Amino acid sequence: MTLPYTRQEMMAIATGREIRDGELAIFGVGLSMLAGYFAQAHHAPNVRAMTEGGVYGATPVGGLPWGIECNRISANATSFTSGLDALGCLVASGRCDVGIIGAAQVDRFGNVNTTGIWDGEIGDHYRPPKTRLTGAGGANDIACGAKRYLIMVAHEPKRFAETVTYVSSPGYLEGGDARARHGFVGGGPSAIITTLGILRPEAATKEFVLAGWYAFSSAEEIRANTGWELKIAPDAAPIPEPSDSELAALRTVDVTGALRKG
Amino acid sequence: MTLPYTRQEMMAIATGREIRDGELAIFGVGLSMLAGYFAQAHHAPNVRAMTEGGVYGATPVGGLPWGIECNRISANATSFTSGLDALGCLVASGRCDVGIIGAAQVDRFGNVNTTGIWDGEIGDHYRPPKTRLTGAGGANDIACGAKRYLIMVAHEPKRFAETVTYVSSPGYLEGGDARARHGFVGGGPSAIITTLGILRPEAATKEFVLAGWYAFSSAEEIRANTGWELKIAPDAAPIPEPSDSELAALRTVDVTGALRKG
Amino acid sequence: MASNKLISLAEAVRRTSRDGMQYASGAALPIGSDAVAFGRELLRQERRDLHAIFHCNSQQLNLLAGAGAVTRAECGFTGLEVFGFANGLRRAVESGALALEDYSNLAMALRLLGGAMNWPFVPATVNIGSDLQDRSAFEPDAYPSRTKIPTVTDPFSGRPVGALSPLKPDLAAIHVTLADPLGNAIMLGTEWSRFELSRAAKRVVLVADAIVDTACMRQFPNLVRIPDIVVEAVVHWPFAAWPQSSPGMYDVDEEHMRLMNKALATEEGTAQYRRDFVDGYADLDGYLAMIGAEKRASLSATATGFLLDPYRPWILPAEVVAQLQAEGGVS
Amino acid sequence: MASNKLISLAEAVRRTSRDGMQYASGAALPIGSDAVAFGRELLRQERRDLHAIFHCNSQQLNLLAGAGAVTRAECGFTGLEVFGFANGLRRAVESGALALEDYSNLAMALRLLGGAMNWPFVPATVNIGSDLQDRSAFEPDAYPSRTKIPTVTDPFSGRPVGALSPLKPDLAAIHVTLADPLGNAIMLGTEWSRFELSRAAKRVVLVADAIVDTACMRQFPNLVRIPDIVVEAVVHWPFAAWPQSSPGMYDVDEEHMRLMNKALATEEGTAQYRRDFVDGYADLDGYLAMIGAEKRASLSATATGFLLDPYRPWILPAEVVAQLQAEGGVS
Repeated sequence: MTLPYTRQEMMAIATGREIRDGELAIFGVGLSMLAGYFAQAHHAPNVRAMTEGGVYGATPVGGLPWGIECNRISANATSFTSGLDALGCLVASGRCDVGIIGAAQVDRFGNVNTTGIWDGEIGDHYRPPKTRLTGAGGANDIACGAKRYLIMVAHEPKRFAETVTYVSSPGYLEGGDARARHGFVGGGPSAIITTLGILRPEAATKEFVLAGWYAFSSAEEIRANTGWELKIAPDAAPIPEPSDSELAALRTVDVTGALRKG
Repeated sequence: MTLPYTRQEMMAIATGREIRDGELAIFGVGLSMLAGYFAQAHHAPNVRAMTEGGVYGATPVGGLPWGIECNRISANATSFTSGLDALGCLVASGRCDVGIIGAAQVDRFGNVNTTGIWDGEIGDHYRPPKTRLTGAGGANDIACGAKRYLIMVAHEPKRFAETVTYVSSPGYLEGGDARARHGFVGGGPSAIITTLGILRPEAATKEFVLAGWYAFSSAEEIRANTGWELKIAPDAAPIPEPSDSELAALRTVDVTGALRKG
Repeated sequence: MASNKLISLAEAVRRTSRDGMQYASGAALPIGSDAVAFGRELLRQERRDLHAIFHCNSQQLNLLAGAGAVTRAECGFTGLEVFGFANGLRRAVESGALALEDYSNLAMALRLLGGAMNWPFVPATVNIGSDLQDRSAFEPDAYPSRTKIPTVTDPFSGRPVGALSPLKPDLAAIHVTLADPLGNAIMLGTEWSRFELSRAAKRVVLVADAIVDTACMRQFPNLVRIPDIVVEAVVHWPFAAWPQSSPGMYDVDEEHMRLMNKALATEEGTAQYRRDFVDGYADLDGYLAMIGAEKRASLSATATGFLLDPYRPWILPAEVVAQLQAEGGVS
Repeated sequence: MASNKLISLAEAVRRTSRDGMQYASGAALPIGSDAVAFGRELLRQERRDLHAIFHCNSQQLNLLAGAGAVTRAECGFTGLEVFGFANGLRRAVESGALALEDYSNLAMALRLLGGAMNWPFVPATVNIGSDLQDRSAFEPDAYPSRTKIPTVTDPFSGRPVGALSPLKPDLAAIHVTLADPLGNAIMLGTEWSRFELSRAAKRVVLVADAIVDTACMRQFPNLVRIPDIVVEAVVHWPFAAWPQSSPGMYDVDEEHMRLMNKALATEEGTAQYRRDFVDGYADLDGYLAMIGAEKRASLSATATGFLLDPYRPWILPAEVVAQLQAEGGVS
C-alpha cells in the first residue's frame, strides 16, 4: 500500500492531536518537537511551548533543529532562561500541561528506558549496559512533573517489553496507584503513540491497552509487535488518517522532510 | 574638645580599617556602605563589594545612596542579579569574607536585635513590640553565613544589653561554641565598632571585651555606656586617629557630608 | 501565538484581587522597583484583610498596612532604609492590628524559590538559631516554635538543618521596567526575587513603566526573565513605583518618600494621604498630573537613564498602548 | 578595582587543572555553548583520571571520555541529540573504563544549585521512584541504593521526599559569548545551568568567544549573569564551542559533529582525531586555520547573528586582547 504520507508522519500527527490549544507544553528534540510544532501550526496556535533549557516563544527556522537549544530555535525566541527554570519551576512543579518524550524501551505500565540495553536483567550488582543509550535527560523530570505526557516510540517487539530493564522515566511503575507512593505531582503517561497505533492506560490498573490503529496497521499487527499480551480497549477504533490540512501543516514545520525519510 | 573629624567619621574609619584588600564584602545601606566604600577608596582598592540584591562592581555616585539597590549605585554597576544570588550563593554559602551590619541593641555575646523594643521580656506568648524596628533584613543571613562580620552601633547604654530581647541576627548566642549547635558556616562577629571604641570577642568565651578607645573617649566612658560589666582586654589600647589620607578618602565617599551632621 | 494581555490597572485589580487573599509584591528593596500603583488601586477598590507577602517592605506595604488593609504579613526587612522606619507598617504592628511574621531577606527569596519549584520545604542554613525561628506572630503561643522553621535531618551528614515553608501567593503584582503586550518583561536593576515570585505565584500581573514591541524581546531574549507564559495581565502605568525608583526610568522622590512616611505615622495623616494620593486621581493622566510635570522631569533626569537607551526605539507611543489596552480589555 | 584576568588557554589549563580533579563543563545541551576548546587543551596537557561533572553530555565529554581521560562522570542526558549516541562516552561506559552516574537534567542543575547555596542536600521531587534512585554506578553493590538519593521526611506534611547531593566541582570551565578582561560575562542563548555552576565550582575559568570592554557590562548589567567576583581567569578563544554552536556567533558544524562522533566510536579513530584536531594546532591562529576560513565564514552566517549586534561596538580587536592577555598572564 502506497500512502500519501509516511508512518512517521502519521505518528507525529497522532501525537500532535493530543495537544490542546493554550496548553503549557514541553517538547524534546526531533520527532517530538515536530509533533508539537505541528500542533501549534494546525489546531493549537496558542500552545505555550518551551524547551528544557528555557527557550520560550520560539518557532524553529531553517529546518529541523539539531538540538532543543540550538540556533534554529534561538533565532526568534522571546525569552531565554535556564534548565532550572523550565524543568524545575515549570515542569517538576506540576505547572506543565503536557510533555512529549521518546523511548528505547517501554513496558506494560508505561515505564520508559532510555539508559541502556543489557543482556538479560541487570541483577543486584550494577554493571554497565551492553549498549549505552542517551540516559534520562529531561524526560525523567517530565515524567515526574508534567500533568500528563505522551510517549512516542517506533513499534517494534524489542521496544515493547513486559518490564523495562531500567526505569529511566517512571510511567505507572507496577501499575495501579504505585505512583502515589512517591508523591509525584504529575499524572503519568496518557498515551503511547507509535508507528502502528495508540495505546492508552486502563483507568484502574494503568496497564496500557490498544486504543487505536492506523489505516495501514491493524490490531493483529500491533499485538504481534508488542512484547506483552496486549489487551484491546472496549472502545478501540481506527484512527483517522491525516487530513489535507494536517499534512500541510506538518510539512510546513518539517521543511527538510525529516519525517519523510523514515 | 573640637576635633577635625566627627565621631561618626571615626567609627566609619575604624570599621573600614577592618576590611582587607581583595576581600569579598557585603555592605548595608548608610553608615556601613560609607565605611565599606571608604576602605575601597583608601586601602582596599580590590575589595569585591556587593549589595544584598546582587549589585556588583558599583561605586556610588551623587551622594549617599538612599538604599542598597538605589539608582546611585545602579548607575555604574557591572552586574545585577538577585537576592538569592547575593545573599544565598555568595553570603549564606560561606563565600563572603566580611559583612557590615547595624544594631538597635547588641549584647555581651554579640547578638543583635533590630526587630523591636519591648517593655521587659517578651515572655512565652509572643506579643507585638512597643516599638517596631526594621526587622532582620539581610543581616541575619550575613550573621549566619559571612566568614566574619562587623557590627556598627552608636554607643549608648540602652543599646548595649546584657541579653538582647530578641535575637534578630545571631552573634555567639550564649557564648563559647554555641554557634556550632546550629552548624553556621559563618564565623560570627569579629568586632563591635561604636561611636566610642571597639569591642572584640574573647577567644574561648566569645564574650565581647573592650579592645580600644578613640582619642576623644576612654575606657571609663565606654564602660559607663555599656549595659553589662564590660571587661577590658589585656592588650586594649588607644585607636589611632584618622590620618589625613583616611579622612580625605572618607570624605570623597561621603560627598554629601552625611557623617559630619551627626 | 500568545495574546494581548494589556488591561487597565483598575480592571487588573478587579479581575485578580479579592479580600483575604495572599497578595505578593515588592521588588528591589524599600526604595526601588515595586508595583506601588497596584497597592494604591487595591485601596481605591477597598480591598481588605490582605495577607501580604513581601520579600521586604516598601512604601506599598507601608501604605496598605497603614490604611488597615493588611491583617497578616510575611516579610524580611521592614524599614525604609535612609527614610527610616516604616510608620504605617509600624503603627499596624504595634497596635496588634497586623500580625507580622518575621523572616530574613534571603529566607523570603528561598521560600518563593521553594514555591516556584513546588518543593515541600527549603533547606535553611539561615534564620535558625535566632528568634526568627523561635518566635511566631502567627502562632504566638508556641515558644519556642517548632512549626515555623522546623528541623530536618540531613541524610548525608546526619546533622540537623532548618526547613523553610514554601510560598505560593494567590496573586503577585510585579513591577517591571518594560513589558510587551503579551507579558514578556525586562527588569533593569536587581531582580531581587521577582524571578522566583513570578513562578511561585498562582496569578501574575505585570505593572510596567513602559510597553515595548515584542521585537524588543526577540532582540534581547536573555533579558526577558519573566516570559509571557507565566503572566495573566499586563498593566501600563508610568511611574508605577513612585515615589520609589525605577533604574533607567526615574529616581526616588525623596520629598514624597518623607511626606508619605510622615503621613502614615498617624491615622489622620493616612486618611489625608488617601484623599490626596490614593483617591486623588481618576485615571493615569490624573495620576501623572498629581505627581506633576516638573517633578516627573526632574526624577526622569536620573544618572541611570543610559540604561534604558538600548530599548527606547521599541517603546510604544501612548496612543498605541491605549488602543492595545482597549483591545486587550475585551478579550 | 578588579584586575585583568586574561590569560592563554594553555596557561589556564596549566594553572587550574590537575589529574583526578572534579572537572565541570557543558552548557547548552549537546549541540550548544560549551567550552569544548578547554577539553581539547586538557587532552593536550595529558590530564587523566578526571571526574567529569556535566549537567548533560557534549562533544567535550564525548571526546574526553573517548580518549580515556575520564574515569568517573555524573551526567544528565548522555546523547548528542540529532547527532545520535555519543560514541566516545558510550565506548568508555560499555567497556567499564568509565563509571557513569546517571541523573536527570533537572537533577544536575539542582545539585549545582545546592552546591552554590552550600545546602546539605536539595529536595528531590524528580529521579525518585526510578532506577536513577535505585542504581548507582559509583556504588554498584548497593541495590536498591539508599545513599545516592536518600529519603528525608518533610516536616510539614510528614511525607517522604528525595534528597539530592549538592555538587561543588573543583573547577568549572564555562563557555560564554562575551567576557570582559575582569571576568564579567554575558551569555546569549539559554544559560542552562551555567549560572548555578559559576557559583557552585571552587574555581571558575571563562572561555569566551569574544572579549569586550567593561563599558559593555555597565551598559547591560542585567545581562551579566556571571560577575567578575566569582571568576579566576578569562580565556579568549573564538569558536570555543566548535563544532557546537554559540547563539549570536556561529552555528553548529554539522559535518564536523558527525566526523568527530564517528571517529570517537573506535580507539583508532579517536587517536586519529587527537592527532588531527587536538594536537593538530600550535595556538589560536592554528586552531582557527584548522577549522578553516571558509567554514568559519559559513558558520558565522547564522540566523542568530542579530543577537550579537547590540554588543559589537564593544568587542575588542585581536591585538588589544593579545596585549591584555600578555599583561594578564604576568599578574
